[in-house]
Amino acid sequence: MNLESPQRLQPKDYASDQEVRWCPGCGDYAILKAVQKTLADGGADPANTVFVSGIGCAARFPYYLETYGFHTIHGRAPAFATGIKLANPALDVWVVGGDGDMLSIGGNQLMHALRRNVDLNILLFNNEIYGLTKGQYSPTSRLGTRSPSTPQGSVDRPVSALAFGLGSGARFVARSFDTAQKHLPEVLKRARTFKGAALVEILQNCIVYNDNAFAHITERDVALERQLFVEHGKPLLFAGGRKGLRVKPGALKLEVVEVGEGGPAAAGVLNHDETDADLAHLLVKLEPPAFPVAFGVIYCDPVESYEAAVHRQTAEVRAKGRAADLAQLMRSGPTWTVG
Amino acid sequence: MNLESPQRLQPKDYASDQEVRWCPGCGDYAILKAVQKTLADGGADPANTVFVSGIGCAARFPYYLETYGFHTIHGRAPAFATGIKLANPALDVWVVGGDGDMLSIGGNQLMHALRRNVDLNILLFNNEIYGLTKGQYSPTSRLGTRSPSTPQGSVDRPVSALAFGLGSGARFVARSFDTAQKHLPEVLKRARTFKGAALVEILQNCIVYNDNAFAHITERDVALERQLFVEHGKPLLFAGGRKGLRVKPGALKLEVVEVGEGGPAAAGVLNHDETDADLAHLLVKLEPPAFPVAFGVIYCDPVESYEAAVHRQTAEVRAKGRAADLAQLMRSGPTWTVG
Amino acid sequence: NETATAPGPVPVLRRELESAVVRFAGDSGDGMQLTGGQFTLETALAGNDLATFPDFPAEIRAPAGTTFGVSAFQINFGQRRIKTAGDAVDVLVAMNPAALKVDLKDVKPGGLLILDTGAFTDKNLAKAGFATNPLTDGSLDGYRRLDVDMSALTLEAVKHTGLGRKDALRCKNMWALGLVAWLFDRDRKPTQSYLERKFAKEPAILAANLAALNAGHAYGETAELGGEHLAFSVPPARIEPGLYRNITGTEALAWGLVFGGQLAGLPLWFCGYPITPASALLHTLANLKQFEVGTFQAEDEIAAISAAIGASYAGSLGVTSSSGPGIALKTEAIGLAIAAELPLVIVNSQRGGPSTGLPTKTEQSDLYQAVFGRNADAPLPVIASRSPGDCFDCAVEAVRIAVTYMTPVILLTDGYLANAAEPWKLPELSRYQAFPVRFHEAREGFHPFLRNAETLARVWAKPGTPGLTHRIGGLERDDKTGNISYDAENHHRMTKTRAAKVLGVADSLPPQGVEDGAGTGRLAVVGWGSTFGPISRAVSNLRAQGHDVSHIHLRHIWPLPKNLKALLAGFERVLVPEMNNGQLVTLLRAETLIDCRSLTKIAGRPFKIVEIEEAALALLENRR
Amino acid sequence: NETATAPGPVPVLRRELESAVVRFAGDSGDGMQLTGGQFTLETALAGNDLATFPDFPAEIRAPAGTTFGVSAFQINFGQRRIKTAGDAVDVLVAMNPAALKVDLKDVKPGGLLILDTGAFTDKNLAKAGFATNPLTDGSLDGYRRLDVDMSALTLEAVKHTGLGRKDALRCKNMWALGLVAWLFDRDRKPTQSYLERKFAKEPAILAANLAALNAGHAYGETAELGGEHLAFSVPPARIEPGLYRNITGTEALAWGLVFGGQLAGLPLWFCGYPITPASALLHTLANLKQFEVGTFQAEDEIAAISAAIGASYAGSLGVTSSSGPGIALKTEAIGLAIAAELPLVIVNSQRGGPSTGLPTKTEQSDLYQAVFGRNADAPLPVIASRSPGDCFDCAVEAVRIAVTYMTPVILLTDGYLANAAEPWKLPELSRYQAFPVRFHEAREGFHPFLRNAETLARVWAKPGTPGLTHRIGGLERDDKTGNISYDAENHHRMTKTRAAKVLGVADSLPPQGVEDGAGTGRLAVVGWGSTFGPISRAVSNLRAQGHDVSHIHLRHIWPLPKNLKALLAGFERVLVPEMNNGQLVTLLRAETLIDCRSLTKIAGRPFKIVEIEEAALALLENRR
Ligand SMILES: Cc1ncc(C[n+]2csc(CCOP(=O)(O)OP(=O)(O)O)c2C)c(N)n1
Ligand SMILES: Cc1ncc(C[n+]2csc(CCOP(=O)(O)OP(=O)(O)O)c2C)c(N)n1
Ligand code: SF4
Ligand code: SF4
Ligand SMILES: [Mg+2]
Ligand SMILES: [Mg+2]
Repeated sequence: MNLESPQRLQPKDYASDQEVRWCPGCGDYAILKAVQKTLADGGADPANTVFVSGIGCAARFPYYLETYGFHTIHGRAPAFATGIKLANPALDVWVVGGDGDMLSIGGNQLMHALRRNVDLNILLFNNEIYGLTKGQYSPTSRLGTRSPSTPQGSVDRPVSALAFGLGSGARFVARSFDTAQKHLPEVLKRARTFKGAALVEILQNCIVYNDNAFAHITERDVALERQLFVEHGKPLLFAGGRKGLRVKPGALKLEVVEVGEGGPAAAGVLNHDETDADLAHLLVKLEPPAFPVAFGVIYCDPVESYEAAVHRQTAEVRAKGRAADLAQLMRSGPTWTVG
Repeated sequence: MNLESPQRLQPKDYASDQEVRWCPGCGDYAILKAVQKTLADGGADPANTVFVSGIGCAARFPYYLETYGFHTIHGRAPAFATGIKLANPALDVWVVGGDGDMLSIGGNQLMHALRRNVDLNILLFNNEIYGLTKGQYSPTSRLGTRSPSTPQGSVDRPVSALAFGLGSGARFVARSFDTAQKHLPEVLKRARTFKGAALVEILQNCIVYNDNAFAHITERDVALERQLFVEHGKPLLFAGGRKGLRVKPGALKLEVVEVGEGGPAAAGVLNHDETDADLAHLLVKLEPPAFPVAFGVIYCDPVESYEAAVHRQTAEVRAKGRAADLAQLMRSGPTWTVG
Repeated sequence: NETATAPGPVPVLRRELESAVVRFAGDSGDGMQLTGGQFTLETALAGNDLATFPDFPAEIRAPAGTTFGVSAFQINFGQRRIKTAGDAVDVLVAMNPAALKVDLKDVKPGGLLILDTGAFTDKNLAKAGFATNPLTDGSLDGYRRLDVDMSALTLEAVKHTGLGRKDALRCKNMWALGLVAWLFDRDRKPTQSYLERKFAKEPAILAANLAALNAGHAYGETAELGGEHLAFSVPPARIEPGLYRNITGTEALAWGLVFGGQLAGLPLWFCGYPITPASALLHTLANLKQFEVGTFQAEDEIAAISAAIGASYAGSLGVTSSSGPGIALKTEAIGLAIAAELPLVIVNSQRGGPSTGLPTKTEQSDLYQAVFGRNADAPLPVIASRSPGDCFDCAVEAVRIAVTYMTPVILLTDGYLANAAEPWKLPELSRYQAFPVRFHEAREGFHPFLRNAETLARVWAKPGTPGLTHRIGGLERDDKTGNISYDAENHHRMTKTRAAKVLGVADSLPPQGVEDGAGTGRLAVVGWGSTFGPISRAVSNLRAQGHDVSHIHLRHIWPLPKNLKALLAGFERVLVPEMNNGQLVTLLRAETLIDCRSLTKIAGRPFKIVEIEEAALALLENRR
Repeated sequence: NETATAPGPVPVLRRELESAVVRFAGDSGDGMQLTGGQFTLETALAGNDLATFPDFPAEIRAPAGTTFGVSAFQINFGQRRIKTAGDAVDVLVAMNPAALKVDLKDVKPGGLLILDTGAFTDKNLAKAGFATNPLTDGSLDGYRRLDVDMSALTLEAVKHTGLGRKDALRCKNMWALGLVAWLFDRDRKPTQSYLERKFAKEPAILAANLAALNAGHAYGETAELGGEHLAFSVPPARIEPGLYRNITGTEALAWGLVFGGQLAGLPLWFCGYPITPASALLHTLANLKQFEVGTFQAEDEIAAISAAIGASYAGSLGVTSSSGPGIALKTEAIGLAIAAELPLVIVNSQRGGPSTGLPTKTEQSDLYQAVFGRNADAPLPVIASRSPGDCFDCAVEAVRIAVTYMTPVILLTDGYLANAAEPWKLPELSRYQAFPVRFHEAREGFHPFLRNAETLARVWAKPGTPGLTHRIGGLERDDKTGNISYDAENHHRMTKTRAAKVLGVADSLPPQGVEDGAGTGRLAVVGWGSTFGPISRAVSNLRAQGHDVSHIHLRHIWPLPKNLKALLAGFERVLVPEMNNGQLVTLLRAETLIDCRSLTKIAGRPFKIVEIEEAALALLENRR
């Protein structure tokens, strides 16, 4: 179906006519739904929306959306997207890939897209495994992961997607998970409206090769204790408001505190400041059991985006008025006439 | 010259017979000297020492040392070194490269060597420029850098080598500079003895394409105010002890404080704890004019190195005693006899 | 509660066949690969020669019932030599409508369809894209049919185990296997023991699978399967005596590499990055740590080959592996291995392209890439294996060349070889000649580019050797000192030397022989790689019909065997069938100036025998 | 204080030469490239035809006085057509012993050496590796010599400007230029105006440079340079009338790409990663932002080509550029551009290899890589430019093919072409035929793989177009719908279509012509790329001697011109000289089955004319 106009569309209007080919029960379905909702909520014009992906289960994403889509090669989607955005800054460009695509083979492309702050919405589906190639461990797999390539368990420590993002100079990092059907579209909306490279880590369940990898965080019975939803300006509370995070006195660290009668402020609970890179550093690496996992927009501190700066600079050059006359350019410098 | 035995050698004994071909005045000469001193001080056996490099001016390094050396391809030295170390963990393996080699094309290889914690001494010569290819801006060049490829000035923000290192999961990061002929060998010694991936950023002057890039830090007249030498357990002092860093009250930040009569402790000056990753995050990004630049071993928190874990695991498998008998393996599972 | 498991002939009328082709097809979740594998084993133990072709869907686990989720396994077996998995199917077992939809086109007219009617629900018919029900709309009239509600019968058979419906239904494949085993008079013992091993810790599941297997078999025995549903017998083939096992190309390759390392006296470091269909080699080797084998899953293909080269530099044998797109990424580093003259084995499991192409389908289209695909004058030896079992010897050969000539070697296999299994006569390992590596240790006059006068291989001095410290790299080196050299004449000499060294590999090869047919004649069919089976069968068919045709099959793609030009010159016509758009043919034409003709098939599947026969006849009759 | 700057003939006896070869050689810091460039300009303005060859050291700024730090610039100029920078040197200007050491071997017997004796200190002699002083040991006896202490004379000449010794000495090159200008009766005006522009803001340095230039010239006029040091005159050549300028291959390429974009009506996005000798193109284009040109310095070659493809996908013309090792890294992405059928221009400035090889030396050894160097059946058009000026037309042609056929195109240049300059007649831009791109906009029956029946190009529908949302990628696509397809027959068809599309480019080409000589005959010398000059001169020399030889030069490497086979068949023998180990020759043999013979030179430098003459004579005389 090709859509007529950007008038109010429903989530389902963003679905392409292609059959979705993920395994039944894969977390990718839920993410697809959340993205369709985000597009509909944002009134996205399909004609001006482009999904770019690398290779992997996650990277099949563009086929299922009735927008422009480019399924490229393994690990390089951020670079393709950079070219697209440079060529046409008016497009709303999304990048989708798995933990292998973005952090194994594609770490360099991701780093540089973040560092340059190209205006892209980058969705990293982290299932801590290579799905498409049938279950090898990935750079986000936990120590000791048994997989076809590590039958005795992996011996290398995982990288944290968001710590890597911050280390690379990202100006926007956020986290959500596949089944968070209210939270995820909210986060995606923030990413979409952020003018710059927005890195969103989405914890995603691979039901076939790494089932329940995040059950200890997302299961209903532990959710309250293990999930911290951050919001700019609001106190860092979890466990239904019973607990919060505060600065460990005299140290550069966070600690969990019980919120008593006096409320969060009295307990010294910190307010979330999404523009604070130092706080973001601490938040992205919180982990159970000692801490909850932080979800939401953890860091957001806009600066001029790359393609905007490039086009601004070009406009400045053109404004200075060197004529775009090739014949004249050829005649500049020494010439001579024969005959 | 091929060296006989690992008996006490002098720095000059580690010099190969090849003419050094850097530009006169290049900071690389000083680093070469410091490395030779480090090897001599550590009594390094040339036969068991390997220098691996990518491509660039910095990457010419191995040619000038009378050790084993492998000048590989652009950006991939950490991966070659990983293979070398896996194959022979007894070797002392060094990796040398420039900011382009390690952070532009080679960002992914660097990230993964750090994340895996392969026992390598990684020296990143940061001159904030591509020297060998004649002066294009690099991923560490400052915003606005004019270069042949950015005649109007660069518009993308640089990445910080050490922030990237920490974000990648490095367990050892340190910083020094080319002309610091006392400090640099000390830092290199620590890197050499660290069992794991040690990332050392060395600020290096490219006299031809980016002269004085670090003058605002290294020049004698500003040195005291702009250089903070950190030492584990010692207070974070600079400006000849007149100033120090302390935790900004109630915040997760550092601030400069004047050290008064009462000494550092009274002024609340923090002691350096090189095992504190959070402190390291704050230290690596300190910058003039508000702060001095941190030098020394900023972070060091050892865990089992990758190749050690791999070989341990292999030993475990072998200890379990599956026979290394190929003929027998072939006969395992269903077989049948014909004729 | 079952007595039919007792061995011995079943008193039933069986039609004897020379060979038969059976395909099991169903949902990815239906366990067709396992079913096929077990039937293969039973068939091998029954003494038949055989060949198989597994055909996976590209999706991991596509939604049930869809055509793109169909997984199939084909086996051709017989009392004669079997060369391919078979052009057309005699018996198709279709576990659902989608399988029928996808696979019917390959069934011979009059072939037997075994259909699980229980799966032919309206929903499944719609998912498979049937407008009307093929069971009733007459569209299957040209076939023999055995319609049986396997789903229901399986549920019935396993009821006593107390399994839930979902788990119970998962035994359907064993029911089908039991039936087909009865049809061809196969012994179910190997499958029973397999199940006992596999489900040792899950007694209920074990019981259910066994019950389904036996029920399917009993159904054959007791149901009214006379008349057109006659059962078959396929007596044992006459094959070379020896101890046999089934082997996939991946296993043979892994073992060959391990053995190659042993013959060279070197530890093996395998460094790879997963990619279909190459990953299986990484998985296999990762389980062989009891040997002098290490595996390293790198962050990408570039790191993988770099680490492998690093391992070789340090004195191990570096091996890396990938498929086309991944090999492309390794290109730059291969150039370094050529320049630094380090041994390295690069395995390419070819798949359909260009780009991501058809990742799960086979193709042999990376010959250009292997022979020519590098910047600069950068020759290296290329060999290709022809069958799953041949991967063993090719791996050994690749290692031999790599360490003898200090060079990277590309070994071409493909998706078909990687996954397909064939009966393999176990080699006598002690018969292989060792080629132990001697690391250089003499200090006298040492430099790293000293060469063996005969092989032109440079010396291999590994780090850790006292007194031999030296530097190598990708910059051109002086041939007299090993130091960097920008000298013009030296570069010319070094380029010629590198080329001569690789060409010199041909000196160590036996002359190219003829697989079948005379050494001269009217037509030579020249193949390489996994086209071996169909070419071999096509040529023997044509020869049986009295045609003057010979089959020549190359293992060595570069350098070519020294006698090849003369050999081909002895034929009036030369046909080169390839599963690509004509690549070896280009090389042969350039090297021999003989008007070799190309036959191409770029369909992600092996040639059919008739396709080669037809092309050969056309040339014989001068129709092209 | 100098009057000799006045133009007009100097009253001196000058020997008229048909052509002359001058080489300026000195330390990297001596400014030899600038000196050579200025002399080139003076010579062009004097009406000579000319060709140049800059030869940089691999080191940025090697320690002064070392042989590996020598930087040289050679110019061949004459009153006849000049095709190469010259086999042997008539006049060598050596600014120090290292330059003499490196370059003497190329000087003709009896040639003139102009030596700065001031630089022949013991220290410099030792650095250059001279055991004895060549000025006095008789080793230069076979040459004419002009020994002059340029260092001292320069210091003397610029004394009045008050410059320090170091800065003053940096004017030595201008002194040398002044002298050589006098020697060949060149007008110094262009250099004077150049200096005035360059040092407009540094009056002392300007004055010093002018003074040195004039002093060198005056030295020629006044010193005792009669007798054997006779001055020369080289009268203007007869060249095609028109407006001329000097141009390097890099400039021509940059302008050609900009112009190609204009003819296509597309903005250009150039995405590259620096590498010698390709970086200069990035630098040049980065300064052309006033045109519809953007440049992006990516983090590596993979990102560079990926971004370029992304730009093409978005409706711009993506261009990327590198040298061999970098092109290797782009291989995988090139496959995607082929599969997705997007336009893209890939420029390869070839350099010596394999691996890092000889980065600053020229070679044409990436033809295999360009034509064959990808996984799978992945053909693309390949063209090569023959001379600096020809880069302009080749760039336009590459853009035309890319957008007309929706395909990546590889344009081969090399280190020599990138850096060398030649006089270039400015093209009449209005004479070029435009090939404006029409983006697809019709919704009716749209899918992204609809094809133009004639060119087989698919439609180009760019993001932002309402109603044409669609998905493309590297997986095989159905030729009827553009959706992913794993269908066997479809893949075969698509592979054939992709190949046919690329072969179809040949339909748009004029028949291959003959540069020089008859269309049939005894010997054809077939070249490509920058061997044009030496082959052209060698063939015309041989023809002048009465030999039946023709010169054929290919711009289109793939597909080959349709008449090429017939054309070559008209010659008894075919010789293919290449600056590689024989690559085009392989392609020609495979495609034509003609016994083309290879002449190789892999020395990082262009062929000498005599080398080609000798090989041609050997074939003519049936000696090989
Ligand atoms: C160059 C290249 N190397 C390797 C592959 C094989 N490959 C495809 S996807 C993938 C990783 C998939 O993992 P991830 O990115 O985490 O995605 P998921 O499937 O888990 O969603 C790999 C290794 C490839 N397609 N191309
Ligand atoms: C694959 C490849 N791409 C590009 C190059 C060209 N190249 C060589 S070194 C270099 C960057 C040098 O910068 P850096 O790493 O900072 O080292 P420096 O010269 O500054 O010490 C580049 C782009 C190359 N040799 N190989
Ligand atoms: S393999 Fe895992 S990630 Fe891939 S589609 Fe299946 S469940 Fe999802
Ligand atoms: S270019 Fe710069 S980094 Fe390279 S050798 Fe010269 S001064 Fe050093
Ligand atoms: Mg994943
Ligand atoms: Mg640098």
